[in-house]
Amino acid sequence: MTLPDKRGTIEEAISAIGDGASVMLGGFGVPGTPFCLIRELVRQGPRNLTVIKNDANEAGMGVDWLLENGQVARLITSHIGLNPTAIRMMNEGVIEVEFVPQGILAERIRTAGAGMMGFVTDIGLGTPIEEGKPRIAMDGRTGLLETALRADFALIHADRADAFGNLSFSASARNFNPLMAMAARKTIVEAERMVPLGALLPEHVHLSGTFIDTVVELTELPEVYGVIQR
Amino acid sequence: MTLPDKRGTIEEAISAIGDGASVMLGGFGVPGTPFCLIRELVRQGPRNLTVIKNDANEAGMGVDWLLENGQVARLITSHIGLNPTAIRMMNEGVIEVEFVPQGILAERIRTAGAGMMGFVTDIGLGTPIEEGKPRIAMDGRTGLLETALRADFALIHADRADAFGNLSFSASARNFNPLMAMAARKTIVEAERMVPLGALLPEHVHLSGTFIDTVVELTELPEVYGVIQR
Amino acid sequence: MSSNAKERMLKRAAADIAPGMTVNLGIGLPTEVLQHVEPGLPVCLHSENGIAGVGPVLSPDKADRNLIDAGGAYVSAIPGTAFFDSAVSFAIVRSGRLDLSLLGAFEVAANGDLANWKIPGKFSPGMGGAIELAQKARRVGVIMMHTDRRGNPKILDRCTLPLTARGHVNRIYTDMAVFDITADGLQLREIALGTDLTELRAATGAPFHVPDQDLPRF
Amino acid sequence: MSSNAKERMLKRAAADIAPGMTVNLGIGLPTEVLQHVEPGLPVCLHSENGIAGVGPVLSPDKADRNLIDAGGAYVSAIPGTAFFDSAVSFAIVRSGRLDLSLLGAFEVAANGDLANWKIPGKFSPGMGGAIELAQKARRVGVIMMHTDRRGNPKILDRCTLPLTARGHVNRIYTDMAVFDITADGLQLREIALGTDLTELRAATGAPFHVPDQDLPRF
Repeated sequence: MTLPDKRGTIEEAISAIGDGASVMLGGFGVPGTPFCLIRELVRQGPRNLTVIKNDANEAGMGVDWLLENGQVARLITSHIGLNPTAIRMMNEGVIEVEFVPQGILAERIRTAGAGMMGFVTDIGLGTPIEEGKPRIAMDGRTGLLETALRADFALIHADRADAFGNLSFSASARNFNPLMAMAARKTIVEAERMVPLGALLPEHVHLSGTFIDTVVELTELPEVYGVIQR
Repeated sequence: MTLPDKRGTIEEAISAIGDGASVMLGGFGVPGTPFCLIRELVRQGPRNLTVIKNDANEAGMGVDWLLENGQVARLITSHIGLNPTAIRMMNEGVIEVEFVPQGILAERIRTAGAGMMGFVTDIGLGTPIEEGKPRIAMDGRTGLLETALRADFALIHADRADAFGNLSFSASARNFNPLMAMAARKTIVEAERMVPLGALLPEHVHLSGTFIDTVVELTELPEVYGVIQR
Repeated sequence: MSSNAKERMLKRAAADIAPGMTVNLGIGLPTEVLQHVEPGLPVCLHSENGIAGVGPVLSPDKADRNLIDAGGAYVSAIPGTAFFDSAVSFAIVRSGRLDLSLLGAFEVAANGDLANWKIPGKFSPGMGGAIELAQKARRVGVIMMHTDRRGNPKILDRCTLPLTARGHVNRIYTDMAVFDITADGLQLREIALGTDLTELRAATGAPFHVPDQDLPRF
Repeated sequence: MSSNAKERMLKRAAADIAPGMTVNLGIGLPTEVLQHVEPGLPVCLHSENGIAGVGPVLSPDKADRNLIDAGGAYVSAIPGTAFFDSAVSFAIVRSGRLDLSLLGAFEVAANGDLANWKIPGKFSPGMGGAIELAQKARRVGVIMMHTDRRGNPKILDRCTLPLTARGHVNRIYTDMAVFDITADGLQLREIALGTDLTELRAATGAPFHVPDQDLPRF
């Protein structure tokens, strides 16, 4: 028994993403954002994308490249305060923005990844967050019905990967990456380091390769991944 | 900044469990079953317990001790086929048994641990599993409403723990342990090895100590934890 | 049934495990299929107690006390094995990451219904992970003896026992034949060496289509 | 407001962080509370991007590019830090494992309502994790300047802005006073050095109870 090899090229992996696709992007701020995959998505240029990411990065990086290149129709996110372009495009109606509380965003994505349809929570009850969500009575309490959030593609940044797609993440770069990897029809990973099968101890694997479709090794790590000097 | 110390004695930790309590027990078969905590629960003897565990272990071990000692009123589980005592007591009406599909059991427990009220799934639709569960229409599909499963206590077996309660599990001994640790009002861990704070790398912690109330170090590992000779 | 016929059934089921698949082999006969999978085949075996990349079964003296599969067998890790909790394990199942689930059965119906977890009044140990495995794998194969111990058919027009999943079985492997379950009903695909159609019809509790061309033998 | 008054407010809030607590400090003023927590205090700081046991902030030259807190500051690990994904991080929040959440505010009402994420037409960057932090911590403290830049009260009878959470604030720390929100309404607990009751009433947009005994000063 040996495990399947899922290594592929970045060009071919990203070429599957067509106009109108929904694309999840890992990351919370810089850590865990798949900048090289996003850069290739900008190069290949599919348009009218629905982008799902915790935040919109900052000016001149990541999601901002897609926005500036006019590829984004819709953004599902929890916070875009650090990206003036996103704020402007939202205010001008150039992009549609759906704000989701951060933990609900995480859980809607995980719910899709766990093959479920939705969940019930009281988060946001009695606030504007409630708008448009069916109320559900359970055990004498009231909850809101939240729907699973799926995507056609997930672009994921990992610290280490093996050829089967077993992944490990560094520090706070984990964030939404494993959840999104579970929730997309096709999941593409960029890995800082490829390691041989078995080099990640079975107990230390953060996400099983069963969720992964293509693994791309990064041969360079552009400066955008580095510490931001403010 | 230093992290709180949650080490305690097994006697004191288990003494909080009174008659009528609901108790989650980690483990799938032998791996991950907190035999020493269960043994102490048998010694202290609270009755009328609701026990939540994937399975009922086998004759002469774990859940079976509680059954034989007449402490169990109700068992919520996915499979008890390897425990003739459990089958007999169920058939004789001595204990009440609620069977839950294994993945739904895991997810109901996780849902409680994640502070949510319930979830919607199509698992079991059109089968006897559906009985008693409200149907929910979502996006043109039909699902069943499953409720979060909480407990007063969770008894957890870990391979390693630090004093704050950060845990790591061995191989397939992980199973329900981290989920149950999240879903109980009080979570008590037995650990095969206590390690100093920081000995578990932050990336290798399987469950954060934020979910743990008491950590008990095992000074011996009785034979019941070993390989079963069939 | 000769052990020979059983071996050929297992081998036939193994032939449907293709490179690249993630596969769950249920307890009992499905587990035995493993012995007939080509050793170098790139395939990921899933065990619902939290393993992807299940390796060979070990003897008790070589076993790791913490590493069992869902059937309780002491298994091993291979290069690339990963462990996870039970919620992640069933996330793999429910989100459709299992390319194939092979299950045993008490009864299978011509409409794809499966009953394999409960015989009211006789056998009700709980369903374990069977419901999800039967409902959510991309393909579901049933592997079983064609008839029960008394010679009664296990392939029926409609199941009589409580269902595990409704309409999800794609293929049935028995010691007598291979059937596909199609929109059109039960379709005979292959027939075992030494079995003839008359015998097969007598042992099957539902009508089935027989192809015009020669039937492959296995 | 003197920087002295701000420091005393931060110090006062820090005094409510007790040994053994798990605490989330929101972006802005709440983060600054940290400087006033006794170094050896056994407490676990949570950051919603996936850290329990947040350590001190590092200068850019010593920073780990992969280790930031939810506010984007480069932080460090301490012995016992753990990292996890965003779903687990909010499981900690929603399941009530945060003993204390300290948040900033645009407006707080005498009934415990909080508004801190949106000013329609002016400021709507999204709520981030504020909703869960405000709704699900066991205790919620708001720390803010008593009035806005124009001198208008931020403590009101009813919030005018879209709510973050309804009725979940327990305590308010400002540069002028400490209030508790009780079933009985707003309760003055302490008053800042150099502030008098008349001044405080004029700067507060809701009536509040004043205890009979002497008010502690901070």
